Amino acid sequence: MSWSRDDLVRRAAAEVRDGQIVNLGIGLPTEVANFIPPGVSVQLHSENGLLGMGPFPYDDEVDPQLINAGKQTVTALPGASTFDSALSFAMIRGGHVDLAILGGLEVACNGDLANWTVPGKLITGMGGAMDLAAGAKRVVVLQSHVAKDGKPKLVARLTLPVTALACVHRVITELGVFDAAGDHFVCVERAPGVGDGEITRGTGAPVRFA
Amino acid sequence: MSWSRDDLVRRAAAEVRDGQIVNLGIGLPTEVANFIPPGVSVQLHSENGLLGMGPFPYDDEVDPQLINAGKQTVTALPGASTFDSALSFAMIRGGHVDLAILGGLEVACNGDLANWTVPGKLITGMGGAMDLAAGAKRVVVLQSHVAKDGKPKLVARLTLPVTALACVHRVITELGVFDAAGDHFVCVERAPGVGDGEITRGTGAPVRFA
Amino acid sequence: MSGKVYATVDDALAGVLRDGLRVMSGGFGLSGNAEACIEALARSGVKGLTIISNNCGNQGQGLAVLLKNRQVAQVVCSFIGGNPDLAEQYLAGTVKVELNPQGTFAERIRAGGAGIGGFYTPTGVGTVVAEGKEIRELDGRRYVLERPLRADLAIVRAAVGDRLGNLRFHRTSRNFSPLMAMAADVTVAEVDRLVEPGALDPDDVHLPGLFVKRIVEVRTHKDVIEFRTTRPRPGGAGGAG
Amino acid sequence: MSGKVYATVDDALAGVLRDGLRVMSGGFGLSGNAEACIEALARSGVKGLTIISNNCGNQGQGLAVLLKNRQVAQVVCSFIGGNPDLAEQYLAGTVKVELNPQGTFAERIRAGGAGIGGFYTPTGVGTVVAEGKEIRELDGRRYVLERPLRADLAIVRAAVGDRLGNLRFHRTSRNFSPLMAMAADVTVAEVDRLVEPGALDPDDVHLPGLFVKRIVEVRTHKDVIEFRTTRPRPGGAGGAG
Repeated sequence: MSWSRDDLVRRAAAEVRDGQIVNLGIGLPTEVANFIPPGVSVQLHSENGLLGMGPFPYDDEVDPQLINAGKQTVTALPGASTFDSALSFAMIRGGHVDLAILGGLEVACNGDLANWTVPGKLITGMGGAMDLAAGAKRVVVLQSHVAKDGKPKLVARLTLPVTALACVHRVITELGVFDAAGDHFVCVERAPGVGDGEITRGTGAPVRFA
Repeated sequence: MSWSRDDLVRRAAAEVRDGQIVNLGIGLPTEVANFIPPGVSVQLHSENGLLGMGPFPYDDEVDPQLINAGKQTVTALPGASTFDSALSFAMIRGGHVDLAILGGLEVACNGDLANWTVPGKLITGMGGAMDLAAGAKRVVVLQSHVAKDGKPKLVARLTLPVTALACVHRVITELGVFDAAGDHFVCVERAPGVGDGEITRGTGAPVRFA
Repeated sequence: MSGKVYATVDDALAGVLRDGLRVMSGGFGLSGNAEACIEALARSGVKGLTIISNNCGNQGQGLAVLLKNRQVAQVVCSFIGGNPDLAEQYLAGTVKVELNPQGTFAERIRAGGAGIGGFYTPTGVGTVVAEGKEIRELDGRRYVLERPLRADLAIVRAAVGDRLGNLRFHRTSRNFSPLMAMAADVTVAEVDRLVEPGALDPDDVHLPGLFVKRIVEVRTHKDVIEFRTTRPRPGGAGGAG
Repeated sequence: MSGKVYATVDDALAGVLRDGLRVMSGGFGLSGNAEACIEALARSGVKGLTIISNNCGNQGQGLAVLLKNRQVAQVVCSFIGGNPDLAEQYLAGTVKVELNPQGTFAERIRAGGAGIGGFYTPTGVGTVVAEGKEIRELDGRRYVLERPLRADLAIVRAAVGDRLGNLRFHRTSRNFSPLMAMAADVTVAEVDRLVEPGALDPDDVHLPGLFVKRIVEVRTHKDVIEFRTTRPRPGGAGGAG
């Protein structure tokens, strides 16, 4: 039985270490904030210029000029700081963000990531994705194991346009947790009841089981 | 009769235009601040991170953490701002400082400036001199016309180590005001009673008289 | 000193606007926009603009109004999702779009204002962004050479400004605005509140006044929220049962 | 969260100090120095240090104490005037000195902290600074390629800091400190006043806390003034007759 959406997000939250600076990508990764284990204290970085991002505001606290990178209204926790975009991306590019949890379209076993565009679909732009992928100290990708048409999304070599090369450390899918290990993935954890065969069949690159 | 030290500084102060951002080099140029004509309002930039520098403080106002680039205690005028050194030199390098008035050792008629070191003498370092010379929109140099041994300091080609190339617009000496004009200087103003011959003899490059 | 303060945004933009202008506009989506300046640009009817802005408006609002009016020839940005006007004109080939990674976008603007001729960034190596650009290995890592961005005009919004142009921004509205103010020949700041010099402590200034050429007080803004996300107040008087 | 706050500078520097360390030190001359950290470095006796600092002390004080103690092997700086200890050891060949234009020095440190592999600056073209470096013409102007500076340790002083490392500097004491804090593996901040998170408004933070790994409150400083320049108070009670 593979992991549910919430299981997936909860498993991703277990990647977060106490004291880290963490950037959560737009979409599913944003929800990781809700599952960070008690006792683990992190500071959330939002690349539009906020460190120490808090939860969504109460209705009477909404500030149109206090938003996250997904343009949702948020709050600033005690100890937060605001800054311009050059400094925000200096943090990312300079390796000061300990962990980025990002969505993915394809991850190759050498750590290459594709998550910003699909040829033929309407282009939206990379936003901060390339900087985060190339700059964060550790990159964890949350994605489904295979595409809707059954095509593997963990692959030997990317077929989609690159976001950044050799940047992904770990991929979490509904089937388990996979580390990029060069010419293969290492499956370091399985969702309950998921067998080797299911994983191997759904993966477009060699998988070793830890 | 050539200009006195005060005449020289007063003449330099006449270079300053209303509304300008002005950086005054260490030493004689610093004194220009005392001679800025009434009605001319400028903001003084100090490269250690202050815009809107005011006069020396009253005795009971001295703040050890409010100094100019010469490490003298100063004040901040209403409307002043403080910033880090990267932004301070972004201002200089980016052409946001309208006028720099600097001391000189040698100026060539093509605008090359030497003002940071003399071979054989104890080296002190260039500090902000190279950035100011290369970056300010207009560079005016204050210096004596000839060295103590009578050697010209306005020359056809520098003999001393370069601070920046083709950066000086104007040189003010005790004999007059000289614009760097490529293969010659143009004398645009003379101190009272100073004749062509005195200037020509003391200058190591062709001089035209405007 | 000849003042920087203008009575209206139209006055502040007078003599600057022309067809083909390169305009930097601060803000992130619709948040922290120089709304009155954008409206004045729309009113002016100038055409063939290059807009340098992270999103070029969104949801038909903000800078997207200039797109609707067919005043824009080119957009330099990092993200165009949620901007149907831009998508449509981009697909139709009537507007050129140059996409930049957001950090590269910010750093290029900073370089433009700071007199840096180019810089090497690891972002974009191996991607479409690096195509046609120099790739260089430095100390064992590969970098792309990126070049500065400059503009004729920058329009930025700040929470407070003084008569000398010193600005202070509110929360995440700072984003690209200080960088853009450095990188344009003329920067017009639209401030919620105009104060006298000295009202801002020197250590409280976010953007020193020398980067701002013109300033105008605009007291009200629409402050459109793209995604109004809230949480219930636990056990609050008005909370759901 | 495991805390960043240490009781003493010796605690804060424990486990970091070793011979051959590369140390960035904020301050301009003797102003705005992390005085207690410098004293702790002196006490520790570590040798062969590379000091990256605009002046490396002055007038026998500040970082010059490390020079006196023969703890320094190399200095990377922009200005060494007024520093007889440095001049003497430089001429004797016992300390290497690498001079940088001050703006290039600042920008190299920023690049080190910002993940920039190198940048092109017009400063230094045609000078001794450019010797052995790439010169490149870009859009008709000549530039020198300069490379980032990084360090093992940065020591900075700030006026206020909170327990998360957020810092606020006083007046011109900011100078290189925020840049150095970004460019070192470990940054120790010595703050006049330590406050709780939330005491500093997010918009009032000069240096976000993620750049500071360790923080220690040091309430008193010598604050040596190199040139105490004053003017008489006109007609003041204590004014000269």
